[in-house]
Amino acid sequence: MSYTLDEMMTVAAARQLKDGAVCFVGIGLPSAACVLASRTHAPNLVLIYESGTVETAPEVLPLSIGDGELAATATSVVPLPEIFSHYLQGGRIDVGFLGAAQIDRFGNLNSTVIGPYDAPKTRLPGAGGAPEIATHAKEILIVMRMTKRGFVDSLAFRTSSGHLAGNGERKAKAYPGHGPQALVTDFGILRPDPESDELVLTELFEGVSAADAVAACGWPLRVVDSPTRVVPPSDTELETLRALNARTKAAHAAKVTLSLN
Amino acid sequence: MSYTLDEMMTVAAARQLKDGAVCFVGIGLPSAACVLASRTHAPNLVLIYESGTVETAPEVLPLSIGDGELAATATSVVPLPEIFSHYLQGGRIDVGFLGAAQIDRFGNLNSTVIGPYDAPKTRLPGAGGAPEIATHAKEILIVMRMTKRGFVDSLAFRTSSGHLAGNGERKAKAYPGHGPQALVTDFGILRPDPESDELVLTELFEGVSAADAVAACGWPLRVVDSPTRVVPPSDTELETLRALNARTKAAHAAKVTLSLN
Amino acid sequence: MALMSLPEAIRLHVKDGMSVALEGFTHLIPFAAGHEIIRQGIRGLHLIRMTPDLIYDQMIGAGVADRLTFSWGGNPGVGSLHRLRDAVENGWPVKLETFEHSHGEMAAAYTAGAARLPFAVMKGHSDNDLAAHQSGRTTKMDCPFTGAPVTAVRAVNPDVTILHAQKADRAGNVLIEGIVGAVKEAAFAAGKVIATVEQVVDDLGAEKNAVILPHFLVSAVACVPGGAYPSYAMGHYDRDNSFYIAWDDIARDRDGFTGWIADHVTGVADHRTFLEKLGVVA
Amino acid sequence: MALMSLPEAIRLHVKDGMSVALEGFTHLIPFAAGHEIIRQGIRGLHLIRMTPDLIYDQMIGAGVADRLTFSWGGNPGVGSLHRLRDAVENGWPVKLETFEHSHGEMAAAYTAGAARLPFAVMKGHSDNDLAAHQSGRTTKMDCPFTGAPVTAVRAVNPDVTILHAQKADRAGNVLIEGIVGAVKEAAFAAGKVIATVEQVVDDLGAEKNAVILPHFLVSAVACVPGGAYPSYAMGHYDRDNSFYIAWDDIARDRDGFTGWIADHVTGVADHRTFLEKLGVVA
Repeated sequence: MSYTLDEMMTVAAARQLKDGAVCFVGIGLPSAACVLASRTHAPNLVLIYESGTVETAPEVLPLSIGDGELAATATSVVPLPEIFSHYLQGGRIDVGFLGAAQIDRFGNLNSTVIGPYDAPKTRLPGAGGAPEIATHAKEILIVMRMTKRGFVDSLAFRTSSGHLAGNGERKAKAYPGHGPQALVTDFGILRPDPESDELVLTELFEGVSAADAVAACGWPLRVVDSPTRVVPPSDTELETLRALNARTKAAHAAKVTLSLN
Repeated sequence: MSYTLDEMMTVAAARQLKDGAVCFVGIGLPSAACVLASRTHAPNLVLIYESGTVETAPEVLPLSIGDGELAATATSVVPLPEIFSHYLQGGRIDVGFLGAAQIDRFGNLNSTVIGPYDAPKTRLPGAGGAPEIATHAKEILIVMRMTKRGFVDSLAFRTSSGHLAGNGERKAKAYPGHGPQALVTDFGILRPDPESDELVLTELFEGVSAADAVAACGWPLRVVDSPTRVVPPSDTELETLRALNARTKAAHAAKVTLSLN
Repeated sequence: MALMSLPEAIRLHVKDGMSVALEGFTHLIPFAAGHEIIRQGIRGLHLIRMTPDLIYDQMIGAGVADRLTFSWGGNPGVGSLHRLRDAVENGWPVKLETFEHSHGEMAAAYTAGAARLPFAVMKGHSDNDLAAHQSGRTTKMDCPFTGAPVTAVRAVNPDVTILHAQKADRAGNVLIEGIVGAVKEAAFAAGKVIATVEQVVDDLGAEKNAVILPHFLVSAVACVPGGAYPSYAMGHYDRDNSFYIAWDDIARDRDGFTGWIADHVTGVADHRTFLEKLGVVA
Repeated sequence: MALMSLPEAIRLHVKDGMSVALEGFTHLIPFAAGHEIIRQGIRGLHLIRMTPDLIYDQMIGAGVADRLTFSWGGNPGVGSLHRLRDAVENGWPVKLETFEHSHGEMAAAYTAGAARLPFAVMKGHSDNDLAAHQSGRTTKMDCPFTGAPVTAVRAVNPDVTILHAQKADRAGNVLIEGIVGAVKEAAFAAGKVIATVEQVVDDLGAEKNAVILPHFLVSAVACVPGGAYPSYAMGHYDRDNSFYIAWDDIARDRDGFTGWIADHVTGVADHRTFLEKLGVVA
């Protein structure tokens, strides 16, 4: 079956998730990847959203981080401060998903502002839970489309910590989590170099060359000697994902009516 | 109707409670006083136990601070840390009840140890929630039988803070709560002197003289010029209290059996 | 606690210049109360909310606030909050001073506020650029026992916290079911608490461990069915995701926004009329 | 999580010298697990519990512990814990070192432990004599923003927390109904969690906001009906207040106590036999 780059990215992200892992999930592509994984190779994946829904199993993807679907299908719903203190800071999260407006080669992220903080060119939504996720989840999975504006030499603002300045700085500072372990882009997958912590291209999607990726990236992208090819989405993966997206589209377009007294 | 000194103490303690007050209650006489008050002059009294039962209305008195009766009749049950942080330290408690093995003239209490801490003559149960109750409840009501061993010149160990060394020390230290406002004994009621904070005898039970009280107290007890007489328990108060105690006695003697699978 | 109308509750407890938290994390956002604040022309508020969401986009665009404490200011799954951005980037209609946190910091700040502590503590690993803009609100310190680095976050104590819930009983106990966010902490942290509810009932019929705000915490309860729309009230109505998507266009330019507020908020008497105007009442 | 027998769970996770918290505030005290620890002859434990209650009186008298962290050590509504006192006052059968707190401090210490913080903060007004005996566990400090005095309390992180609950599902999610005490915090603070439960079910059938410990927090679940007796499990059986009253005589002297333990704990195979011996099984 043919597929879009978005689908390839989602499938590639889903495959990073080991069965049984406890995931801290965000909305959008991370939700799609997690639900896809839990319906294919990782049926025991545990999904937790910052809204407090623990072990949720949505039938349709949430538009917001606190859609009713997430609560309705959760094993339990806990207060938000408990999610951040007991679950995230408490070290119970295996994998945290992050995205941002900007990323640097060490996986540090900006989702706060472009331009000076006090007179911003573009005011972005801000940190949300990203700083805590980036610090405490045992590993971080990042999904971002690669552009020169997004993949930058130097962040306009650092919202959350990846491998900091690299070369083991994060480890030296005894961060509880190990930081970004995979960055899924629309060209392929980047992983941290074991020595320098720099994110380097290790896997390429079908039909894309390493040179394409290097040309798209805003920093001088390093590529491993022989990048492997990512296996294209299987029919099962695509069918599962498309059915999920179709259910989601229908649900988000549904007319809401209130029966009031 | 004739009555016992225990009944008089309980009734006198109950009468200290204003309708609508939020009370932090302990087991024993404080529970009896609170339930009696809520069934006589203070139907809107709110009873909170440190076990987490909020707005409970027991039919029988609890033997322990976490009897099933307290949960079954509560509006809600919250985790214990929340009771201590949000309710007590959060300043939501109007009246806290305390008792102890020893008290001094400023309402400081000892429920920890007699003799040296590291080689105790008598190891008492310890602090429990008393330090936090004593600090944070807007006012403190203490109920203790007066004896020379219990009402002492100098505490063997200070477990919880009353008016400290008196003369406004507590106020100067900006304690959130105002400290002991009444001490109900088996002779009558002591209240803090507005200047010195010393607990002085202001009200006497029927059939007791101020000289009796002075003789029983381990510190040189001060008595106001004309102590008032406490009105003896009314028939309604006695009947309500006795019915409560009878229900309680029957309940605590009830045989527990387990239906196991 | 007193049962009263929403306009009364706002008039009695929300004054110009106050710090006000309308909380509810995606779920149970008190839209009706926010609209009533706009309708009453209250000014100079310091708004506090983890996720400003559409309700603060509307209130900020309507000019009720000049300060905002927050941790994530977007339209979830859709994009920007255009009115929030316009106020920050261009000072329209009022220059908005922002006090920005992460979610973890906000949760900790409310929790400290609820416990009447002056500050909360978080683990100290966060080498980001936010701290430089949080003077007096976060600081690094060391554990007095282990020397481990921690971050102190100043408590947040709103003058008034406003929330929406499913039910209140006649004594004023308020029952919240489903996603509760940081509402409980924001309520305990506040000087006053206003709750709008879907229904007032004789008996909450709640489990013992349900999330209930006790009546002695609550200053006013107003019965406002549909009061969370276009957010939602679990068990009553769903989140209107289509409205959240449509908001992106409505709020994109100043005139369109101003017209919408005039038509749907200041131009209507109450939330019921607002809902009927949108055609969402069954 | 693994479903296993109680003897297996204790053998696997509780070792000589560990710090172990058997929590449950009056309600859901894990007596069966405590007895199994006595039966297995484990020694040198550092026991942690807000209210030692009869279970620690039994364990301390049986010689399993040489350290105790606690905040109130009595037989509620009855009097002293004679075995605890004998261990503290006379070192029988083992000298017991105590680490003493108030309830508020213990709750804060567990909460910090659950959040993996090195310490917790409380408001700083408590001029008592306890602090002098808490070296390295409490200390005064000032708020870095306001200068207000606060008390820092070192976190408590047991090696193992053991609790009793009404239900677990087959995945190992554990449901606690009614008085929950500091069990949740003690569980999140622990290295390992063992839960005994009244029943293992396919579906917990719980409300969304119920108190549920997630399966990935729980190392072992053992099905032990009646496992909290003479404490209680709301919805299953009541607290046996008459046993608590009777304990005062049983524990008063060493010989009587030793005989009771031989007859009722070490001399029986399991908790079911213990309950049958006491004649409390319907």
